[in-house]
Amino acid sequence: MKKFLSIFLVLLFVMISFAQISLPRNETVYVAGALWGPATTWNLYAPQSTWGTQQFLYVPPYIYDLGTDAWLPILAESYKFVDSKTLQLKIRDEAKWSDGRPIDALDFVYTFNLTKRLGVGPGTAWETYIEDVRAVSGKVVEFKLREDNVNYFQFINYALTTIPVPEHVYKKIEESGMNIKDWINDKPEEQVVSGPYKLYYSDPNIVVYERIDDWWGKEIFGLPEPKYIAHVIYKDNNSVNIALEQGAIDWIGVFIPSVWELWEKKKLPVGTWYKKEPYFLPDGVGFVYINNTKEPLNNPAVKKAIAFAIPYNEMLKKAYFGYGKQAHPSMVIDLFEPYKEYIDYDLARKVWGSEDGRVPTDLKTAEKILDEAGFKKGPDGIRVSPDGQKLGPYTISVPYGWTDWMMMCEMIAKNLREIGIEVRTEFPDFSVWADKMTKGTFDLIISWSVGPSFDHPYNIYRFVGDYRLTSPVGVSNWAGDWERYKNEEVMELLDSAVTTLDPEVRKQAYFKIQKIFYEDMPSIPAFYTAHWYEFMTKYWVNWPTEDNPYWFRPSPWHTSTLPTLFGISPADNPKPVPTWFNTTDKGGYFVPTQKIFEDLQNTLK
Amino acid sequence: MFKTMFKPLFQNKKFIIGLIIFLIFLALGIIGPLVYKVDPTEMTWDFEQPPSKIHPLGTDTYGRDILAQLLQGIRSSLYVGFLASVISLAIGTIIGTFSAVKRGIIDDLLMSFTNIILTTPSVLIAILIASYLNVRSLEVIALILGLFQWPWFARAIRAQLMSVLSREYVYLSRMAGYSDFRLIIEDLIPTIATYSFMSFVLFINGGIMGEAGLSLIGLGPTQGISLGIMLQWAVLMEAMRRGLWWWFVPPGVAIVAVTSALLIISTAMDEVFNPRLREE
Amino acid sequence: MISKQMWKYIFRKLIFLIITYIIATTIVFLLPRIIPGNPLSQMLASLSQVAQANPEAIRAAEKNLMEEFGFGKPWYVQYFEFVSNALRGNLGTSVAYYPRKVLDLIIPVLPWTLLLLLPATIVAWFLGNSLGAWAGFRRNTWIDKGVLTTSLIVSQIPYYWLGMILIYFFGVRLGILPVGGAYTQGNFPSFSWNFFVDVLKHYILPFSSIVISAMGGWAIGMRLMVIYELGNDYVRFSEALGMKDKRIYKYVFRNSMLPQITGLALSLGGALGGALITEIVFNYPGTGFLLFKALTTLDYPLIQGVFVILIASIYLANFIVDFIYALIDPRIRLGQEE
Amino acid sequence: MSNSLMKIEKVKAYYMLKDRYVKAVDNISFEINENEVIGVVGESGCGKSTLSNVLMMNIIKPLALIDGKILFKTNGSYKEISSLSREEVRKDFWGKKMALIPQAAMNALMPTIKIEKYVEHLADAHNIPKDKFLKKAKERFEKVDLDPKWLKRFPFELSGGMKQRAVIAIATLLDPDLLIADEPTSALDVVNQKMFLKILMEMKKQGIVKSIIFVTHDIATIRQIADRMLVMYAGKIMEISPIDKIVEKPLNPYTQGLLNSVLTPEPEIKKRGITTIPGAPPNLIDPPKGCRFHPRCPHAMDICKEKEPELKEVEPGRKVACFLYSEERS
Repeated sequence: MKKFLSIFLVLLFVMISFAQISLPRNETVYVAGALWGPATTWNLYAPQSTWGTQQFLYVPPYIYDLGTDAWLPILAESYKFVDSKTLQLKIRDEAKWSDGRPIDALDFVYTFNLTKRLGVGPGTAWETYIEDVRAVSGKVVEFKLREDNVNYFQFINYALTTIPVPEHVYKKIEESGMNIKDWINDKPEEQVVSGPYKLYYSDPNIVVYERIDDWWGKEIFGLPEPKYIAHVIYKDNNSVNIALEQGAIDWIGVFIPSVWELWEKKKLPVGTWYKKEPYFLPDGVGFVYINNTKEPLNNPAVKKAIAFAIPYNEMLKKAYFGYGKQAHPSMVIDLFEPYKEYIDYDLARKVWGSEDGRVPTDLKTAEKILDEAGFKKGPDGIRVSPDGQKLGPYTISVPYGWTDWMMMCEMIAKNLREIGIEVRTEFPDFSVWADKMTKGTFDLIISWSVGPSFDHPYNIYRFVGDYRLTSPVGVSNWAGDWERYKNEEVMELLDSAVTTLDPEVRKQAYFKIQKIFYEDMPSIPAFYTAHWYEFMTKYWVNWPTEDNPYWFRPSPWHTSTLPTLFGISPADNPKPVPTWFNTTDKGGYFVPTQKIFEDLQNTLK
Repeated sequence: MFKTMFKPLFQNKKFIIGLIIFLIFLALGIIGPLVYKVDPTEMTWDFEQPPSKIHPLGTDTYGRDILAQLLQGIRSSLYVGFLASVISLAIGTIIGTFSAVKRGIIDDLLMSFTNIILTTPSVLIAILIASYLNVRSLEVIALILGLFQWPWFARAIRAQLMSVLSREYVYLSRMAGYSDFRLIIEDLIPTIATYSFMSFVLFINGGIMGEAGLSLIGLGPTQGISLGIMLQWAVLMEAMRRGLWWWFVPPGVAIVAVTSALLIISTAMDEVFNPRLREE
Repeated sequence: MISKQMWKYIFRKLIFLIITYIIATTIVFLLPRIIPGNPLSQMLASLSQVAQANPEAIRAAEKNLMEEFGFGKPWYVQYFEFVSNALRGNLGTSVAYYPRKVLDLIIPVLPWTLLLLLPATIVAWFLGNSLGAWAGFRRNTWIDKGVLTTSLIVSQIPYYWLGMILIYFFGVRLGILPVGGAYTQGNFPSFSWNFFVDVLKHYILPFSSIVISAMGGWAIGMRLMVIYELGNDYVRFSEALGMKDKRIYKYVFRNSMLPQITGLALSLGGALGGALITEIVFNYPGTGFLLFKALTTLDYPLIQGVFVILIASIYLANFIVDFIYALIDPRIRLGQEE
Repeated sequence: MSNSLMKIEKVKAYYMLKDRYVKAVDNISFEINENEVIGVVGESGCGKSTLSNVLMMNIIKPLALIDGKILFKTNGSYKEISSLSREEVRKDFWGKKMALIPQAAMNALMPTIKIEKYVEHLADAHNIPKDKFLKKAKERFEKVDLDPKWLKRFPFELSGGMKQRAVIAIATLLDPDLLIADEPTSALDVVNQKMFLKILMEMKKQGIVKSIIFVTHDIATIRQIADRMLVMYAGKIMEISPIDKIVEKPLNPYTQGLLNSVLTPEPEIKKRGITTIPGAPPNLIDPPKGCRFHPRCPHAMDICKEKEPELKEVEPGRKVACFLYSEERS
């Protein structure tokens, strides 16, 4: 016993003599909600790299800004269209890897070629749209459009946003005989990065990035204020939010029930984008997908009736805490000013008969539509199609545990039963649900689609309406068109939108697609999903909000979130947002998308 | 026989207390939803209300009535418990009896199998099975739970039967030419009936607790409402952080009350029927 | 000291455990494969949300991953590969945490689980048995009644619910104890006094919730065992020979504890399940957390890996306890099984 | 009667239950002489075992000593142990003055320690130097025909008969005056039984123990070793007599019935054949009025239903509680 005691005392003494290691709170931004498990890899050649790799460690030539619909040049100094099929990027002269080697055109070429060789990595599948990538000179890289598959949106997207990796580092790995995909890149001292941060420490509980104080971009952008970015790995929202209430996290990207309680009731220094409903920016469009291969569910009248029967506002309020708005039936996110021009409001108003063209919840109209289409109610209250097929039983399903969507399903099913469509809810585990969704064997599901982007609404029309993205029923497919909607005309219109450089032609194509969609109702855009983003102002202020909207993708998990870190400043030393957060015409760095397309168009002249 | 068996039970204070508590909850589960006619899935506009006149136990995040959920939950949890218990009991009895009566290699094989299940962390395997079943009904959950709690019962049954079998009257019935099966039914089962009943009671507990545990990590039934599912929803909606005690306290109290009541019943039965524990 | 019979006993136990282990791991391997489902779906789903603009990228990734993991091969080929790799200490590559090796993911978190599971189980076992013995020796006194009644109720409190209540009360209401994690965020594991205290503070709630809910069961069992033992002839004989109560209680305690040791070995599997769920409730960075993640992402290799290692640890612990039991109980040591 | 080792005077010991009591030992008086073996017989549930507890003052709730005196002779004078508490008796008398060989003595040894260790603990309990006591134990082991090497073994390594002998050796280690053997032979085979009895008698002969109370339902055994026989029925002494006389001519009808129900080698009993006593022993919570045996007695008279017979000396050394031998019959 005595022996143990003395050993214990010695141990204690030894322990006391070592100092505690911890991060200085004032210089650290604590993050939650972007990482839910142990860190994986800091190598971009993996299907998913650890959070931070794409965000802070490796930076792209340009980052797209939603608010101004413009591009922030990071690695690139400028772009130039040599002709309508050739784009040149000029890499900044200052741009250096963290080991001091310059970032040059050959790094780009190497990256693109490596991705093509491995089938995964930055700019996966770029070869679909880009013919060739080559170095024109040390700092100039050139991209050639694939003429047999012209898609200006994808061309620009791949060229401007593909993140280069350091060739001299990767070459060495390749030479060592290691499979590049297995390289973890987890040694802070060996990391060679292009961004303002690099890995400082990681274990299964936390990942910490440290600022590189002599980052090459210091003169251009300044340094981001936080010395450390620490992501604590929590198990679930619950523990994240407890930590938030205790003032332990500064930057969050999770769903919080009744988020307003935090500042209204509990008086915590917490905020979201909006102070009032819907509190969060939209992140994409949530759909009620209807299987277009199932008779008589695929009857446009039935789909239209379903659209009228969904209790949009009630379900958003009850199940979604009012965090989203009803989606516009055109599928265009009309909360961002630049996209509004793509909506044919006149048409929408005419078709749906409401002020802004949104589909009203109106069971009577729904019943009328079904009645007119010849669906008669049977004795059990279930409608039967003119050729004798029963409307049901169908299932509406979302993964188990996705509580908000589960509630929505319940409410939709209830209303559908009221108009004579027999629908039950079903909540299987995620993988099963996903299996049904991607194989096209579901009846009705609620699921995501795509979100705001510089090619919006092309991206969403393509995702929902391009049959070429999908596969036959029974074959798994993640790329898009889960509901298996097929319409040649829509495909042609989609192609015309990306091959033209005339904005008016493109707009008209969108208008036409809207007209077709209103008739065919491939699926129903139901609501805008929320861009989860909360912040605490105890240690860090100047977070982007509705009143201070300098960056529109402020959630920590978003791949374009980097500029947020340049905007925030310590609470005890607030600084204004850098002036470069603005479009070029207003003295900032942001190049409007419109200008890029104008430049492209000018090459034709 | 019943009179002599059950009379002393009803003189045991513990048994009566346990039984009363259990019967109350059984009644809540069976009659409750019929009397308190509120749809537990109906979403009202009263979100997260503390207990009030309209909602005696308050409401959850989606405005669903907690009391209605609780009553439904008690019903489902008891159902899962009973079903799991019946399954465990059946498997345990069959394996234990077979082992004891057949002896020899069958005994060896069955007992090895039993020991394997006994030593394997069954919770893990149950979790594994549950996670691979896509749509899980209450019955499926009961089956999963029932599949893993029988081993010690089988062993006990075997041991008891072995000692009973060595007694004289069994020897006599063997001499009388009864088949093994008839032997089991007529002579042996009654002697282990009390023991089985006690195990039955404890298996119900195992079922109720198991369901709640699986539900809490999202592997419970994917349909319906049970006490475990209520707890899971409470966790998902962060009831603890947000101080919604009326949401996560009642299901837990119900679980503890039902299972303790059953445990007390079984303890009391042990005291009454077990000669070594009987008080003079 | 160790007799031939005992070696035989140990050897038999070992063989049995190895066979059991092979069966258990085979089940763990086969189960996921019998039931259809795409292990890549979670990853593809998040890819499809991240790489929104590039449908082609998603498609390429899907193809790439299917080949990478070889899920398309027949199950026996996969099984053979799994076993031969496992024997070489390679449990494969995680899907969700690709390209991390399963073993690299498990090893850093395993100590936390053991740190929670073993002390809590042993303390619960020890406290429960002491309490039960105390009650048993004082049968029918208010102490006995108090201990029994409390145990009957407390043993039925699900540990996770107890955990929730503890979190609500100590963490949220009183705010005196941390409610999750193994140490304060931003601290890095180090050999320092502060860190030690910090870990201890985070340890209290999960540890107590396991100890409290597991204690009751042991107490009930031990009380019964003591009552049984007290009725034995050696007690009466020793009393009649004028031995003091203290000595007799020691005898009874010793003899009652022996079956409880075997009970401890058998309960470890269940205790592990409990610890895993407790870890989830308390956001404790152990294997439960990892398993939970692996299950929700359907990460076959990781699930297999966690199970293979956890079951092995349980069996190892089981074996150690059996070994200790054999050493303590002369009946086994000298080759006389009950 | 100054050579009595123990005097039991009008002892009543009841099990006190909530609202009733079980009269397990009801108004019993007798003496245990020095240098004698008393055999106590009776059907199960007649109070035999309670009697042995009462003799040792091993009174644990719910058993309570209601009335009467128990005197034990120590150092030439009688000590009233019934006025002491159980703990006091246990401290001063148990082991040293009186020792018990429990039922199924096979399991009487602490199973998981070596016998030697147990002996050491015993020395400890009585403040005797260990080595001295161990030496004594070795001698005692030899005396009971056991190799002293067995002291270094665990009880379960010994065979049944060996265990039994070890128990006697240990029970008599402190040279108690009175040895109470509570059905010690019931689990033994005939050979071991004989051996055991032989050793027991040897102990007495050598003066290691003075007197022995031998509780059993096996009359044949008693016949072999006992000097006197005490017949109990329903908490009462029915008859107490020298063994020869009682076997030759049992007086009390219950004794008659008891002897008749047992196979014995005695020709006179054999002649009478084996019969059983009809009926079952009475419920001791509410025993029959009068003589407790009357509902089963073939000779029951009216008075038997009304009055309780007293234990009276009918011949020198023979006491019977029965109206058949009393003038009170009417």
